[in-house]
Amino acid sequence: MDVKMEVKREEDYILFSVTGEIDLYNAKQLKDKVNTTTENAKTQNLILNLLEVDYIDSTGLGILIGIKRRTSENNGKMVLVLVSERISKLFEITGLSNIFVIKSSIQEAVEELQKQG
Amino acid sequence: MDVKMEVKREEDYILFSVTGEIDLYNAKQLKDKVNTTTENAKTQNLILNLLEVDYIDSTGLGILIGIKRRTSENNGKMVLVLVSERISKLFEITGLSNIFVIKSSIQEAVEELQKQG
Amino acid sequence: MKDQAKDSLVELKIPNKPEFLRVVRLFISGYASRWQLPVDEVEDIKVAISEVCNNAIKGSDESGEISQIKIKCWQLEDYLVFEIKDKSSKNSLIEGESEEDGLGMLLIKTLMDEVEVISDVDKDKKIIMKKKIQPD
Amino acid sequence: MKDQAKDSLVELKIPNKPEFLRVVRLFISGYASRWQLPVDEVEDIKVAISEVCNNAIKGSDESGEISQIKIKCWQLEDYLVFEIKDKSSKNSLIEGESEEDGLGMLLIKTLMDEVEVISDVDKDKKIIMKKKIQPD
Ligand SMILES: Nc1ncnc2c1ncn2[C@@H]1O[C@H](COP(=O)(O)OP(=O)(O)O)[C@@H](O)[C@H]1O
Ligand SMILES: Nc1ncnc2c1ncn2[C@@H]1O[C@H](COP(=O)(O)OP(=O)(O)O)[C@@H](O)[C@H]1O
Repeated sequence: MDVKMEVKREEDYILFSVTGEIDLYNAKQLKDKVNTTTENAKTQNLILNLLEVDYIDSTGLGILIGIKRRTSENNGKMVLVLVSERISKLFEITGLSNIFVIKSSIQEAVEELQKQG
Repeated sequence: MDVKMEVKREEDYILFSVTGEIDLYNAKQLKDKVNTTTENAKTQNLILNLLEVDYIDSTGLGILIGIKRRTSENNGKMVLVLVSERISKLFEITGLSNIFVIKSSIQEAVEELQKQG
Repeated sequence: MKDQAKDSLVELKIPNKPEFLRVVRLFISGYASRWQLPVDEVEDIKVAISEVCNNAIKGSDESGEISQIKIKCWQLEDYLVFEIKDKSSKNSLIEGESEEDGLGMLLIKTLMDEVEVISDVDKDKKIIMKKKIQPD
Repeated sequence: MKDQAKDSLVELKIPNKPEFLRVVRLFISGYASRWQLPVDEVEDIKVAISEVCNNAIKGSDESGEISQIKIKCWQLEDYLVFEIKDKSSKNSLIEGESEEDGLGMLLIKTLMDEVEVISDVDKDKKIIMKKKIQPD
């Protein structure tokens, strides 16, 4: 699949960094990877670093919604890291920019999680 | 056209730097630009910097041959600057690597011209 | 077909399988670049067409039988026109049930200047979308 | 057509004009990436197919009439097969007179594992090229 995801487990959050294109072909694999990783993890706080994502379709947006829903059910917090105007435009069009907490750097995302502590 | 060419006139050579893809669609425009630039120029020594060329087809190779021929007729020297394995492979397959003087940096190309001086 | 359309008509046929979505995306970048469109507009077209293909692929899964998605692109005065045909999808190329489908439709309608769905039950499902470009 | 070929069959039709060569190149990148081919092999295929298209376009110029170049790609066991058809070109899709044409042919034959020209005077000119890939 033309997408890569790296996982970094920290004390109070798990960082998923995605690179490439998220589409109907590989969205489900990403979702499964996130779910299995967070399953019985100490922390349910997630940071999804989308800085290197250059394409996302409705299935990709759909899995982000699913992951957010699951995180909330597990009393975790989720922050997206995103700067690309291209991708932000898709969040705005679909209204998802109001649903997700979006920061422009991993550092800011970490601070956001600590704030909500 | 999806190719760009910058020209730099120096005392004893003219430097053409090409960026992008050279194909049947834009090869002729490139050739015309080189010919008009060198027409009544003081020096007929040329450096063709192909470092940023990521695709070239037979028409592109053809114009390089034409430019070389014309330069020799005008008692000028021509040096190509090329490092991409991809493009070099095409020169090797077509045997053109033996016809052209090819260097891996502009600096080396300049020294080559001074050597032949 | 008018001449202008004829000498800009390009057609792509892919199996209705997700691994060919990338071919569609790269194909669209190549096609749209023919008209020196700003990158953002090329991306709009890419997303809209991919979403229609998504629907065609998702709609066809059950039948399991491989059918083709046909994409035609041409220029008509100030517009690039994209026609997408698919046989197998039960639902129309644009309606859908799931939340995702809703997102897809929203993207299609927002990113394209005109969207027209022509789907009759038995024959092909067809959607025609237009994107305004400066005259070439 | 065998199943394996059917669910890998992709077709691209472009007008025989040079500004569409870029669409072909991007299309090929997208298609070949489906099989996780190393970049160098994708580039080989791109060059070979573009050279055949060059010949089709150059061969057709005189007539001035727009015709289509049809490119079909599919998988057959360990090979990707590429079939290129063009109506208008006088000379065959692979022979050519000029020095450039010579370079083109040399590239096609070197970069592809198998090259077969099937051109009968009146009907389409057709060339079939194969590139070996590890079984998927
Ligand atoms: N084969 C092609 N036919 C027509 N236009 C093309 C082709 N390839 C690229 N272009 C478009 O030409 C435009 C100009 O390309 P660019 O590399 O920016 O050079 P320039 O802007 O100097 O023409 C780009 O927007 C590109 O999309
Ligand atoms: N839609 C697709 N279907 C199948 N393979 C694809 C698709 N898109 C990309 N690929 C190929 O998958 C290969 C792997 O992509 P890559 O980004 O390297 O991730 P990974 O190597 O981890 O699978 C790449 O060579 C790419 O060409």
